[in-house]
Amino acid sequence: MELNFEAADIAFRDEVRDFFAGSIPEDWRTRVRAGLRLNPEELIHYQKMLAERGWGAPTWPVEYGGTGWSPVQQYIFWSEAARADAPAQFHQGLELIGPIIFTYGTPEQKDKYLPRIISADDWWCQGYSEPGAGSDLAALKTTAIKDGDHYVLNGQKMWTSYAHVASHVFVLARSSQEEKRQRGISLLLLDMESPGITVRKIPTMDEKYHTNDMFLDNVRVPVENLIGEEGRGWEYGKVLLDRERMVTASVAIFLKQTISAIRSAAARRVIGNVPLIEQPGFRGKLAQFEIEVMALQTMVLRLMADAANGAESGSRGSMVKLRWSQLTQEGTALWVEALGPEAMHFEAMEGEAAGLPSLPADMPYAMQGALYARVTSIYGGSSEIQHDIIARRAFGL
Amino acid sequence: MELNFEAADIAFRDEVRDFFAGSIPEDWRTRVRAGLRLNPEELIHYQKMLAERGWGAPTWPVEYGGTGWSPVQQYIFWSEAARADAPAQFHQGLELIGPIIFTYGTPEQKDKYLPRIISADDWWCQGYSEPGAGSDLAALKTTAIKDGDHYVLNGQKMWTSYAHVASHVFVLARSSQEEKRQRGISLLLLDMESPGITVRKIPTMDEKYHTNDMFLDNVRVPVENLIGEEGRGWEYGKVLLDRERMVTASVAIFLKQTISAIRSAAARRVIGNVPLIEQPGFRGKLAQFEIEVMALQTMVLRLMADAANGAESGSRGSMVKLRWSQLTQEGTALWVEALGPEAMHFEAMEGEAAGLPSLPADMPYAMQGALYARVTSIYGGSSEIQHDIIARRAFGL
Amino acid sequence: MDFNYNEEQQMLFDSVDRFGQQRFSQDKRRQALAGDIALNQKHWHEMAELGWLMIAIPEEAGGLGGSMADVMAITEAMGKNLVHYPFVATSILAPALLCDGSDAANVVLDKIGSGEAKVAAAFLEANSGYDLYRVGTTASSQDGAYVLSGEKCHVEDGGDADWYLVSARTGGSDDEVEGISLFLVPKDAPGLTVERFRSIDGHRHARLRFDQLRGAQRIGEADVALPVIERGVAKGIGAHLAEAIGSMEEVSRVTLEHLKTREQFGRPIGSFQVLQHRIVDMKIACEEARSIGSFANVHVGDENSSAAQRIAAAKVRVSECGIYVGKQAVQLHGGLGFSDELIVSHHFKRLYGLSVAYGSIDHHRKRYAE
Amino acid sequence: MDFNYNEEQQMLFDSVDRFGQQRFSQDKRRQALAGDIALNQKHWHEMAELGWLMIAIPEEAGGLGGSMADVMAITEAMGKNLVHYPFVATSILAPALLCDGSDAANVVLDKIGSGEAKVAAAFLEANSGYDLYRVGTTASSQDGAYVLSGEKCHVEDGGDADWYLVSARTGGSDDEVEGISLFLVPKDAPGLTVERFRSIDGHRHARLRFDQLRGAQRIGEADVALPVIERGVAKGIGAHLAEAIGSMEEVSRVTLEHLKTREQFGRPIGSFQVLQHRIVDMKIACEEARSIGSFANVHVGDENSSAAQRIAAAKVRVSECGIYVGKQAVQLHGGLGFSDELIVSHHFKRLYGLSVAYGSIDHHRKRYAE
Repeated sequence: MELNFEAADIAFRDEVRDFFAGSIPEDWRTRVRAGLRLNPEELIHYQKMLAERGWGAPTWPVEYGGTGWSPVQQYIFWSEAARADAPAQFHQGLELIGPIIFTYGTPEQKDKYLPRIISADDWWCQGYSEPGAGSDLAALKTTAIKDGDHYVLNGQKMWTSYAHVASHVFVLARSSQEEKRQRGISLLLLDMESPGITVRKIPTMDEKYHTNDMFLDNVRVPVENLIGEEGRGWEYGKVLLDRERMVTASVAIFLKQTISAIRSAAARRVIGNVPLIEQPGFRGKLAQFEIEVMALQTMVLRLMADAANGAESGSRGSMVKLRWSQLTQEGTALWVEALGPEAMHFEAMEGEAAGLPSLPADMPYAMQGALYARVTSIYGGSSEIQHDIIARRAFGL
Repeated sequence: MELNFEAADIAFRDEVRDFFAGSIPEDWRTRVRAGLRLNPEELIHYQKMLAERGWGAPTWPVEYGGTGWSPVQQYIFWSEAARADAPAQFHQGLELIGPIIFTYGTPEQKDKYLPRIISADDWWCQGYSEPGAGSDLAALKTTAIKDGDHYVLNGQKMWTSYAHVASHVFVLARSSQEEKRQRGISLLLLDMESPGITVRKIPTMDEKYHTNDMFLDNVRVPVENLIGEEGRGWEYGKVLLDRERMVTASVAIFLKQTISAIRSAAARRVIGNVPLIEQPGFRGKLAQFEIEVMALQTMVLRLMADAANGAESGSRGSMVKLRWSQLTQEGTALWVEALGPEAMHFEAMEGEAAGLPSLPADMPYAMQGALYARVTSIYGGSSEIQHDIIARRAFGL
Repeated sequence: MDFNYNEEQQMLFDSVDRFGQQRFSQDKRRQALAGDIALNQKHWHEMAELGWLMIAIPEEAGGLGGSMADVMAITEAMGKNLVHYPFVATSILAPALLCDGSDAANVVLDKIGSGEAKVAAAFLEANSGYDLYRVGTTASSQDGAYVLSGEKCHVEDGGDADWYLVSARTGGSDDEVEGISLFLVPKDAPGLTVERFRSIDGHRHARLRFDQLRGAQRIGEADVALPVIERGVAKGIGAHLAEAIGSMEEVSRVTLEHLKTREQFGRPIGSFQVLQHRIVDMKIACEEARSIGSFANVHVGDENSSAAQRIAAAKVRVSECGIYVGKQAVQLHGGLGFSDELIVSHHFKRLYGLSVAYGSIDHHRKRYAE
Repeated sequence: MDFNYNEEQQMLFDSVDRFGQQRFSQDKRRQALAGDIALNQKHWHEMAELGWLMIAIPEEAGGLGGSMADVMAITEAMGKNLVHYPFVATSILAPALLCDGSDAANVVLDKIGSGEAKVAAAFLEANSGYDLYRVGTTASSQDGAYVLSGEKCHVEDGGDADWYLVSARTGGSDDEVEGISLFLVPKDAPGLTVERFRSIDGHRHARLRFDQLRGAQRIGEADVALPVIERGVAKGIGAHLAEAIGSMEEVSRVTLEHLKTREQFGRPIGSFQVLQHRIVDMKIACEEARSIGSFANVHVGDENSSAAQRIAAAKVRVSECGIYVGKQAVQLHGGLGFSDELIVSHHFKRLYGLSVAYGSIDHHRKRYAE
């Protein structure tokens, strides 16, 4: 058992810390702490900033433009990013389709797409879910019929997050009807400019524009945009299972930001003459939250250390996802609580009246973060599905 | 909506309160507050005391020696008993077999058994569960083979609580093998003195003697001890479902006793110069417990009021059981916490050393109560089974 | 003893329920929420015509003198249909405060009952938490008139109010229970600045600043307004409890429906045991809320400490149950639950809003323990 | 970075595990628990022979000078097999306190290492809560010797101790951090009354009274013992964390086995989704506990506040996880879980005992927040 960072790791940490020092604008930091995604332009700006430094793809191998960092280095990188209130990188290109392309893609596909993911010249979104195929993805109905050197796609995708800003989308579609529902599904890369794609906003309860219905109406996709073999798209998703720990691990590390946000709100809010943060009841709740975050982050650290030592993560990626969504929900709710009744002031109706002190900068982001947090236990496999998966994988139940 | 007691109810309350005033010995009260059952002799004494006053069977009709009280009167009676730290009456005769006898029994059975339940001259225990038939009671294997004017019983019962003190036991046994497992089960009344009955203690984690294995080895039971018709014993249990609310309602009311116990322990224990009960953290937890108890007791009150108005209880009996077991677990644990490290002093090893102040009277009962409380979410249909039942009955799921 | 509505109360519930179903169906609700002023005004006048706005106004002041059970019948149906108007602030809380029999109060009560005016209570300040006795706003007497100075940071449902009922200090120091008086201030009074905010649940709140505001009308006796304020707020809370009960039962019903109809993996998701147990826990939460909520409302506003303790307890538990039910309703609906298009997330947001209106869970737990 | 035991630590774990499996199988455990003194003494001497009792004694004092990771390997295996002897009190906590290099201390360390003596720390008093700085017991200097007066209400694992390490006040007032000294007192010292108690988990505790007890041996410098005491207790907690981890993982394993083999309604109960999710939550609790428990142990006993905070945090979370796992293990075993015959309830009781040893969850959460 050896839980101290080595000297090289500490040097690396200092390097990263230097890089982040002062690099994140204040108005980003407030929203980041709320667990809110920055606007696409801001995320693109951030990704370019990292790419310029050579750090655009922290989890990718060097040969594809990645950093080749060890898991412990990745942990350090994310910890420092979190510490600086930097955002998490937008993951659909970097963590979802990128790894599939560099694992199963043709040389042409790799050359064409990978560099532009890192440089943020392309923005990818995911076309998997459908109205009747949410948790049960294998029930998808979108068809891809071969017609010469094209596939023709028809169907409706749902929950295609950021389709309204994306340049590309990767789509699972049924290229043949087979007995076993998972067979006959192919994975295709689409340019969002392709004729026949319509995107319609799905309004969500946090009143932010994240996600969409995407209608595919005779969309023609060149056959060279097929990933791997026709009908085996379902399998390619599996590469993501092993990488899942990277996505969840990185976001879990960012919970430290929520802690700072709560602390700062609770220090500002005075009841009687005592700041909320000094009142035993609130202190106890905050301490409990911090302790649970510490437990989760040590889980992540252990996962990364085991990965560095070549051990399987087992179902621990799912466990981190589960606990992270619980904690992000609890943390944002605690932040709302710390802000007091004014946290409900979601939007000024007639602008700021002259002479009144403006609201603290973290309203209404705290509330928006708390609302957004509800979906974290739904997307990417709901908490119920995660439990099912762990029971099956880890216990054979 | 009318939630005030009527004048007659208030007069009744005063009458009950007078009865209980000073009638419960101090050493009973401590154990009762711990949620522990008194010893059999004590419970018999208590039952005789009530019977003498004409209150031996608060939930039975007058014709069978009951009080004929309305549900609201029952609620008042139990509230006053709880207030006086009186114990709950032992329920296996009064609430489990008694109502079955007065509903399905022969006139001879009624005359023979009912008065002796009220007078506590008989003590009944229940022979239902078996090693392979716990939650799944219909899997029971004990056989009852007719042989002339007797049934001959063979098999093993488990969790026969108080079999070691009981004079009688009511047993479910298979009198024929039928397709539908619930058919062919008969309900029989046995004298514990019958040859062939062996009782063996099951040691339990609270180190109190509650429960037993009971072996039936060619036990001969006269046919007149069959309840109702042969093979229909399963159905007779149903009468209990509607009465279940009475048992759970009455025990839920007794949670007030746990509150007094916690309060008194937390007032005694001083940390620094501040009694625990004045420390915000503990105060908050106790308040939360009291509030949840209040919510449960208003559920009970509403259930009783609806029952008095002739409405069905639906699944609310199961809901009360569920919440009660949670709260009795939380309450006893909170009591242990209030007592501090010495709550772990379960048994003196070498007696009291001279000159040392003895431990408070509620140790080790608090700990024993907390351990015993674990079984409350298991017996009488585990919490998981209760959820299943409610989902099916209330929602048709 | 009877926890059920009597016949008249049931009729009242049914009529509000019909009103809600007709005017707040999913599509119409979005229009109303979008801030269509004419539409909202029309609804409000309909509510006045049906007599609901005067339910809690005493008969001697020209109202209906309804009981809290009558009020519950109305607000439960409003909760069920997510009627997002400031009914509780205007028609329950304000009348409880405007009880001094003065002409000034009676004029306002009249206008409340007829739907001509909305009123909100301005009690909370930046450093007051939810404690009603922490009043820093001052009302000093100058030339026979009161001059108000200070700020109120959150005025529940104050966004569309025509009058504000304001607690201000006429004596004592910041955290003393004595020395608090109650004032009536019209929204256009010189020296009053109002900042308005939309909340997540469609309610509209406000912040106020009093800058040497002159001519505020005192309601009731000077210095001893705190008990009146506390009992008034208790009634507002009591009405909100029923609203929460209506909302959580409705969203549970909708969720059960979803479990029975939505299919995944070739079967209704309601066949999954974990989801079955979840909906059972939601149902138990509803039962708890209804029981303790009704019970606490019996003596709400009585001048004794056990009545205050009961309402605090009910506020804690109903809020907890409501939040739980709202969250689980969203969760069991999956992505659909997160969308704004289904009513589910609207219930969640209202239950969230209700859980902090007139005091958070922690605040009321502490009050209970005191 | 590596969270796993190295080869030597794994061997240590395996050897303790073997010891436990051979001597604490279900039937033998009941005999040992029944208080068979000769048997317990035999076990203790075996443990001494294997060198475990001197693992934490510094090399310069004749011990093995093991790391906390070495200690964890031992106590985790003890937790797995529910070895109920006072190993942590005697062999981890006491050596951390007996660190002044004095002859008196070294004599005791020798006897600890050789299994000839057991030692327990007497810190808590009736009004101290779990706060180590609240010391009312006094040690006044008379004729060149210390005289101890006072009471210690709970001495963890003090039931079979031959010596007690006692905190007493040589200066300052009751709740001051300065003025506390540490004393060594043999169990048969005149003026010492010992009351012994069996706990639910087989451990044996004590209460002590000092009635003008003369001749207590001071360990370390006068008045400044508190930091030594706190760091020593932190090590005891660190060792307990691993014990809890061993226990909760084992009882989870047993429960999973039960889910796979026990049948109800014609199928293994592990096929019920609700029970599947429950065992998953137990597993997650084990993962959390192992991660934070190992992490906090790295720097345990270091003289900085973040080390103290980490151990407090780990103590909170591991205790919560342990209690959760223990309760669910009992619940999922149904009636069998409540019986004393299965090992399941024994794990639950030990996890309960561990959760309060050297400070309750609330105490450590508060410490963390300070």
